[in-house]
Amino acid sequence: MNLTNIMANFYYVAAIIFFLIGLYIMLTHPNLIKKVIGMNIIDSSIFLFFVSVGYIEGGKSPIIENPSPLTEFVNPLPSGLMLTGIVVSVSITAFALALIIRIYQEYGTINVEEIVKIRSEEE
Amino acid sequence: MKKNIVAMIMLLIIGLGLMSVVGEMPTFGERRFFSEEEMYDRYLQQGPEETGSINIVSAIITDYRAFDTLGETTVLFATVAAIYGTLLAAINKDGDD
Amino acid sequence: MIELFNFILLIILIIVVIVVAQIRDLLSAVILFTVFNLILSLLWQQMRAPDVAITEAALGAGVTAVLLVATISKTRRQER
Amino acid sequence: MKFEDDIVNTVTRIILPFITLFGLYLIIHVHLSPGGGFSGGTVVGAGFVLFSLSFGISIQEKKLSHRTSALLESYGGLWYVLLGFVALFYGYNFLTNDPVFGLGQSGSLFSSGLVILVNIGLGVKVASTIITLFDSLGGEEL
Repeated sequence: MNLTNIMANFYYVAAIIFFLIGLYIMLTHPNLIKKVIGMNIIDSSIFLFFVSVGYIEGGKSPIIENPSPLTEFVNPLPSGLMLTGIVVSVSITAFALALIIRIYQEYGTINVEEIVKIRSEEE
Repeated sequence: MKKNIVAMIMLLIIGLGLMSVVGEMPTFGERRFFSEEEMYDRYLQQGPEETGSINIVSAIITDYRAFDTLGETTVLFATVAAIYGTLLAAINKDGDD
Repeated sequence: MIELFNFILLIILIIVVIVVAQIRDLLSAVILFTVFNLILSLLWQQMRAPDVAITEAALGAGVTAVLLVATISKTRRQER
Repeated sequence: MKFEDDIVNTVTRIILPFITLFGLYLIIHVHLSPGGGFSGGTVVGAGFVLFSLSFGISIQEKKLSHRTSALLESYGGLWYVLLGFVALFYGYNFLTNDPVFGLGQSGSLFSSGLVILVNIGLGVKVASTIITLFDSLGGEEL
């Protein structure tokens, strides 16, 4: 493990920290809306990782006004892929929220532990 | 409280594994490793002639990978259909009772 | 200079995420999550990905926050 | 969901045309500047969400009914598939751009045939999706 390399790659380290905190929120909080927020933070960490992989030092954004071989551009492929990923993450969030509203209508709570207690009493 | 400590230890192990991967990765912003590849050169050199769009990102998502975007519109349609199914089923069930 | 600016933005992002993990009020958590997404879109403009920045500011910050607030208004506000 | 406040209503009335115009600009200028069908459609849909937040969903229903929104969403996806099938009639692969649609002068507004046509359909579809999501998740009757 190379320590100076880790210090130079602090974007990747920040992406890993976001991933771990999002996973911590999803694991420990019993509230369902908090779990959805944690899932969104994990998504954002993945986007941060991919976009920072595509960056090139001193590059311009990939809009080619005057074509010349001297100009450097950042890699446009991770940007396009993550543009797709953002829309899919919003779709997943909306469906999860619809399920949460349905659960609240059925059980009267959105706390996982209380839902487990109610279900065990029903049986 | 015990659950939090177990989760912390687990996340620490996962974090150490991921951090070792970062230690082996090439430096941020360096051109040589990630970007000197065929697709990068192809998109940036022949993109404006082949698609007529000088914005390469929109050229990628709606011309080179248009089939991908078609699948994504299907995802959006499926989301709306699933939300209608989830929430309207409750109304119909209440009406029956 | 730009590196220092990005580093400060990342530090702010980490602080905001930790506060989101600790706070008990769900509405405050949603608002802090919106702040997180807006600062993230600023970071992507710094990384020369303006398409992703516009999409994140509109979809991630705007629509997700509106949907979350709509859900909280139908359920319970405090996390218990 | 309704928020009765004079300041919010007045500011919404002033700012709403500009939001919609900016969204349409993002959709139309997809091949020249950052933006595209997803972000522009989202901005247009967010303008409608702002309208229904400040004036109420029932008034927004009069402007754009549920049925129209659902039809727009379905026809947005259908428009995409039909543009793909145009290339099949000329003997090329599905969703081919170059020989089927004219490319035009690179850098002008009327260029890049398939890209701008697809993005108009995408913008309509995404905008109606956002409106439908908000109406179904935040409506009073549900």
